[in-house]
Amino acid sequence: MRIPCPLCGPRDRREFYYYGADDYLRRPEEGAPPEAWDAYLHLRDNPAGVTRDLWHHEMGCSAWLVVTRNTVTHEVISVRLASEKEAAK
Amino acid sequence: MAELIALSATEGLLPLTHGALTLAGAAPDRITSVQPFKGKEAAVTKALKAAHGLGFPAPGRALAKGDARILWTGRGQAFLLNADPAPLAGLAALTDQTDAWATLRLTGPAADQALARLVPVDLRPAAFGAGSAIRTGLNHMMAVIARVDDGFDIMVFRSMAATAIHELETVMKSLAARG
Amino acid sequence: MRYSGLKVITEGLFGNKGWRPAWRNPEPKAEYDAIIIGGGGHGLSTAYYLARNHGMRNIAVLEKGYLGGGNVGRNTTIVRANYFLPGNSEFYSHSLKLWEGLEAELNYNVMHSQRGLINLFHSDGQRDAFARRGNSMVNQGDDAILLDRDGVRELLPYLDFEQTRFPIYGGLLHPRGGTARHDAVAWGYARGADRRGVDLIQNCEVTGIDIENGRVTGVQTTRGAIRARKVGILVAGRSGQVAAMAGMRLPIESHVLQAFVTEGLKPVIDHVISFGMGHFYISQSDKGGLVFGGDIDFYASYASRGNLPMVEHVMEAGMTLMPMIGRAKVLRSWGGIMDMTPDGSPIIDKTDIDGLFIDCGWNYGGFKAVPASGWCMAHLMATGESHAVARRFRLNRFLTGHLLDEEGTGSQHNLH
Amino acid sequence: MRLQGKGLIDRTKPLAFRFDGTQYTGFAGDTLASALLANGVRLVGRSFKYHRPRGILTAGSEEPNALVEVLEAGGQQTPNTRATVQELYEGLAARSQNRFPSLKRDLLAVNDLMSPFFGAGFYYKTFMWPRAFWETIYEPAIRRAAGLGKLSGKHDEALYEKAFAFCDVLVIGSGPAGLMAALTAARAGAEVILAEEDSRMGGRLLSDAGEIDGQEGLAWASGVLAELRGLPNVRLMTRTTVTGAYDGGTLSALERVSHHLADPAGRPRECFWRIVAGRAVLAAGALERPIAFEDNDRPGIMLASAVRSYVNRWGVAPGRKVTIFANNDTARQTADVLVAAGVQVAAVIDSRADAPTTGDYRLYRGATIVGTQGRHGLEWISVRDANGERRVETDCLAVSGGWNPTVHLTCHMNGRPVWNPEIAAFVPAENAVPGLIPCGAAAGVFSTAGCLADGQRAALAALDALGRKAPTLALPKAEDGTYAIHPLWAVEGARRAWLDFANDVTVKDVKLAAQENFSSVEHMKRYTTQGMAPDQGKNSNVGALAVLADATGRAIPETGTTTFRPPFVPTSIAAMGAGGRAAGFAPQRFTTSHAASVERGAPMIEAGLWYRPSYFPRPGETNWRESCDREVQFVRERVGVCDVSTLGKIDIQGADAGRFLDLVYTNTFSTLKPGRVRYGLMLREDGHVMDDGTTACLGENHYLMTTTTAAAGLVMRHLEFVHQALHPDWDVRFISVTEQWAQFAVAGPRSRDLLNSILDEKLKPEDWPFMACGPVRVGGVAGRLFRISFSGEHAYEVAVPARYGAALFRDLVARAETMGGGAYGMEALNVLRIEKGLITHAEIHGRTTAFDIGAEKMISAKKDCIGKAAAARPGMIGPDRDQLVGLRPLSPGKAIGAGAHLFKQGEAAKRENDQGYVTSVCWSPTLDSHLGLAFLRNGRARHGETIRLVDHMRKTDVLCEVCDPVFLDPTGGRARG
Repeated sequence: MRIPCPLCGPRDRREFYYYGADDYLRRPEEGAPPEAWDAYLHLRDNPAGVTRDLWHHEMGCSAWLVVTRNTVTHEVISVRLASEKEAAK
Repeated sequence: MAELIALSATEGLLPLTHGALTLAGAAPDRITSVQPFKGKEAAVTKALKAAHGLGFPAPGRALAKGDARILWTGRGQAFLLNADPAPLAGLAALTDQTDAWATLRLTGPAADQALARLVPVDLRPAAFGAGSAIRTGLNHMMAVIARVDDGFDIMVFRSMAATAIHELETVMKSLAARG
Repeated sequence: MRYSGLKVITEGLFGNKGWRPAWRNPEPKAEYDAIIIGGGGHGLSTAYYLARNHGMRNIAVLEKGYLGGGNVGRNTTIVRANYFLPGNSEFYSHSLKLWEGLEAELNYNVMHSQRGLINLFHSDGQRDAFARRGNSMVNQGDDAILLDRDGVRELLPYLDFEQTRFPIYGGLLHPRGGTARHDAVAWGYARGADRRGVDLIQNCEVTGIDIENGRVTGVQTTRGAIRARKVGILVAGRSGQVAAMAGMRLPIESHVLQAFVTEGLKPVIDHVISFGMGHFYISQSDKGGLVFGGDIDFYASYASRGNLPMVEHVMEAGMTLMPMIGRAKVLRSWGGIMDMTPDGSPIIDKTDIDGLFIDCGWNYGGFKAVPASGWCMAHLMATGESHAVARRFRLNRFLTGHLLDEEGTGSQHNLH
Repeated sequence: MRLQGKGLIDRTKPLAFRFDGTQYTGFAGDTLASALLANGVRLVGRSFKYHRPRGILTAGSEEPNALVEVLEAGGQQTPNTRATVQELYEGLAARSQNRFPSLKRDLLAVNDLMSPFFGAGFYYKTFMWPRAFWETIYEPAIRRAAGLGKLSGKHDEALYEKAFAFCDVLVIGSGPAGLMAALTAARAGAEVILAEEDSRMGGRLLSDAGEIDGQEGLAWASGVLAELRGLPNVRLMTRTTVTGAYDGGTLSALERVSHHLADPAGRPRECFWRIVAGRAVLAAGALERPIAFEDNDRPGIMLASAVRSYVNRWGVAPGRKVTIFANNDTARQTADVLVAAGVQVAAVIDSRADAPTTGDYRLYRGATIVGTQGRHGLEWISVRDANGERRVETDCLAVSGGWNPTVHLTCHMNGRPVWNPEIAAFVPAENAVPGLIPCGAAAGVFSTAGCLADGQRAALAALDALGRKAPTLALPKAEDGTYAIHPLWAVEGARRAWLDFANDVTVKDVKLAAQENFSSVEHMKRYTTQGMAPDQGKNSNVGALAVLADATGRAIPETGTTTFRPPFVPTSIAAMGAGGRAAGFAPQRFTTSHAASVERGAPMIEAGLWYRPSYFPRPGETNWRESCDREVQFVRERVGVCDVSTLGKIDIQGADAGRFLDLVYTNTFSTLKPGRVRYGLMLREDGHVMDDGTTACLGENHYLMTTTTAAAGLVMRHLEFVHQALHPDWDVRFISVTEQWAQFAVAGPRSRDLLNSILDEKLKPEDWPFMACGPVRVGGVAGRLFRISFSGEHAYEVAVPARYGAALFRDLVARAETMGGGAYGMEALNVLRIEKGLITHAEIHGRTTAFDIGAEKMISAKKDCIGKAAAARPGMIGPDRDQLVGLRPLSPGKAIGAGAHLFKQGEAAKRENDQGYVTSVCWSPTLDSHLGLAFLRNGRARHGETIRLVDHMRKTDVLCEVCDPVFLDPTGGRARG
């Protein structure tokens, strides 16, 4: 599996650390109800198909990436830096 | 009062030659990590230009002027080699990294073939030509790899120098045996 | 038809013409008392125990493919009861006891082989952690022996004891741990359930769950609608998709776990062994293949196949631990889809919908749980109450913080 | 026997080799199989289950029968080596396997007589009684009988290698299609890798006669190869089998670098390649398949294509009187090859009633073989046709049941091949693996002309996809015959007809599976074990599927598809795990003081990839405890030195650095003044403790965070996440400086004196209160000093750039020794911190909350922090939690073990009564007692209670008093003073 890092170009999967679904980007505000935290930390859509998840180019440029990919085919559709705002659809 | 003697990261381990490949130490006099502060990217480039004739390198690139070099080493980060970082003060987070890295220079005609046994990135001349510098893995350890005239500079964490040298020597020997 | 050595001989003498189907191929009925979605190990054992322990007869198991086609047929076949935390201890202990009587219970040889499982440790800290676990096992009534380096060497002389990266300090021996023939477990429960009247319906995919006024009324399938007042979801690897049919979002992320088997070799590894400094565990099947595996590939996946970095990691671990296996050649690799939960422990619980139950989240420890999972899920579906040994496997424990995190790696799904 | 004037062997280079102890001679260019056949050896192995005598079936890596152990000097051996792949070298020694005592007289051949009872799945139905016999009698017997070759049991000391390669086009296979594809891509300027499993390029051209462009096919291939060899953009790899197709255009390949050499002379044995290709062309050809008939497994029964290979490529006649049995047109081709080579063709048996008549040999049309004889090798066969049954004497039977395209790689990403009734075979599904383009015989194109054209088509498609212009090459002219086949899978009425030779699965087994309703193809395979043997089902999958289809009254496509998973050929663990041997599994990290510690005799122990000294023995000390006690004592009484460089150190700068630290730590750091250090607790977002450590404020907006050794990488990743993913707009930058600084703890009442002896300027006590930090100079070198303590003593940590680490450590230790102190190791460090109730990852084991360690007040109420919300969940706090306590045995001399569990006094040691567990223990020379840290249910409320500690593992049962975890100096006066 290869992931096209926006900074480094396509790199082997072994350079990356996987975290989980991009739900982790939407951290609840302080004081949010427990259910919001449960959803943030635990509950997942977990699609069999296109998903967005977070990868860290740990053995590379250290960028956190938002990867849009297919969990059934492993096709990588697009990648952006987590630090950059999502491009307008 | 103490008197401290300096030891290099590769003390007693280098140089090595097997077949047409040579591995030698190539430690720069000084390594400073340069991480421009928010909104200061242009100012950093300008200051680097003015002070050392360099700029802030694009991802995957290195710049050189005389002995001074600057290698891109990651997101928003570059290593300034053999140059005084003082002109960048206030513009970038500056961190001394001189002692944090062991710098190995692998030279010889099949140097890219040797690294192909340890590095998961295409390092052949067409893909990784002059002025290239990347951060990737050297087998299980993180490394900064830069193209130099007749080979590669490979920077690994100082504590892992022995492992890096052992692994490089293994592939050098194997390539030499293959002929 | 009862299986026995004598039967094998008499059938052999008469051309093996008399063997009858291991199970029927029934057409789905319009209504059942209970429907089990998923014809894997857990689904089949649940159906079996619903019939056996709770006298239910009008039950259907709906399987979208073939029986035992999921993880029960794609694993490294390890059976053990070596947990630390209360909640897990009693459950897996119960499961192991069921394993120990399974052949007699099912009249099917599942080749449960208690050859002993050894978890190696490589530092003082790991030794203490394994001692803690071993004490839990003994407190639970199971068996555990802490071996020092020489004790390990005596049992496993072929390990590389000179290796300096992660030297072997010792191991925790679980004598009653071992392996079983994975397919046979599914087939044994299938045959047993069928003999007790359960309809095993293959090639029948559930496409919807019917809910009226907060209670389940049946399911939609590719073979038509089927009514039932009780529906159990036991579809590891697809739990999220089926739960979504009932409007639920689960604390599960699906990951691929690869495993490997080598060509057949004469007996060389007599135990189940696990490395403590990188995921690697190995045993030798009765056919002679070395069966081994490692960690999940770490990215969410439904592909049932993995990639090279984990393959290489597993092989490297093998080479550092027991370099005598270097010349063994890997014949086949495969990948299973694991329900990974935020604490690495499973869920056997009611849902907010009356009559709808769920058994999921087995991470990659589901195989050994097959008997107890079925036992407890059947208990829950029949009585509406959690079984005593599964009472901590609650769906809401992440919300409340009553976690069962053996590894202590936290809420990140893929770290267990 | 050898055929004169034939074969691509070098008759000037004879090679001596041994098989089962007998010496033979072959030639350079031989495989072990061809050399054995040349020496008239037909019996090569024994089958898996019935121990039937077996010979050589194929001439390739798909061989199911001729598996041998290749022996090496020193007792190493490689089991299950395909004699058909193993190249001959001088002195090669091989041994047959799965037989006892000898290949000819194998006692377990008795299994063959028991075969009626050993049908598919018989073991599921028996061996159940008595229960205790399974592990003691039945299973050991089954295990001994099963398995094939033997591992030596010795460490595999050979060199293995892994490598990466990158190219535009990877061509897999070098037959006509592969060569044409490679040539087309190469001439277009693409970077090409041509990988060939065989030791020579050419594919079937090495074995089958035929002209291409007016010359012998092989000559044409040589011309193409010469051109390719001369191109800088082409890499030719022989002995390289592409084993797997993975995501993103990555393919794996196994190169047998030195299997063919008597002395590898420093070369690796194998190299495992990871090839990243823009496009891959699958030109791996097709595999001939057998036909199932009565006793079709005797030595001497071979695939027809293999017979042609042995004749043409190796100049070996596999028999004196050869018969041919086929259901397709290749029967004639095989007969012609044999006749041309001067080998007698006893008969051609063509199952097709309309088989064309040709050649000067007896042809049976519409005929089948209904029996064979010959104990250790074929002697005669029974042929049945419309005229009845007759016996034909023959010592070699060439069988062709048609061809299966080599679709394997196209299945590696769950692609299912498609049934093509025209050739009665599965062909690759369209785009089954993205970027992998099947062509030639692998795509079901079976003529040479067709393969050439298809190879070019595939290359053009690859080039087009890569956006490259391609020149049009004139296609070479070649034979463009048709391939007519009438499927015949199994001859009816056979008592025992093998489908899967390697696993001894017969037609009857498949039918029995169907009879017992194991009628899905997956059930059949699993029930019969068909396809799970060393040939990975290459010879049997399609046949077994066809028999199952027949038995269940379904068509083949309806019954299912055959599928394959990586690797394409069995691949050694050593190759895929190359580099992992010995210390290669993970990098070794050495501190700057390593050599000095080793010189002092300190055992070095692994700690988060680092090596740290356990203790520093002195002459006269007989065990570690004596050394440890002494080291603890001198730290408590005088001064000790310890290398703490392995702790993670992160340099943090920027205008938002303080705010950032406030978010990642439970407590507040934005108020920390320059020159001050603060202890911080870090939670995971799930509310459990992630790590702890101190952070120093070095200047305005400039901090230095320390982490534990184990969590350094984890914390760095976490900081990057919090910054990049949650607050990318915050102006904060960080970088690890762990490696930049060598850092030493100097601890003990005389630590200041020791430092004053080496620092360029003496420390003024008023400038250096507890938790102060600042720059210092040591011998002119700029360093840093932190007044922090992990021992509870007055202590410092001094840091210098790593190049000076070795010198500073030696100097500090030498000076400490003159003061009655010295270096202390991990054991003493551990005692010192336990005495003070300080936690490490033994306590922060991932299930620990701030509440559990009594640090809930460190979670600031005034601000948010990572993990704050989750830490407030009801299950994470309260009296049901296990809380950190200290334990002292009622008899101080009673040893306690970490990992013991706690029970109320008088209660039985069982789970229901479990009250907690011990995490850390030590002997405290300071307090003259064993001490323990433990987590005890509601423990903070139970100080003073007597608790029972039971350690079944170490057989101890001790009563302890529960106390505060801080055993020594609870007010902290020593560290502050």
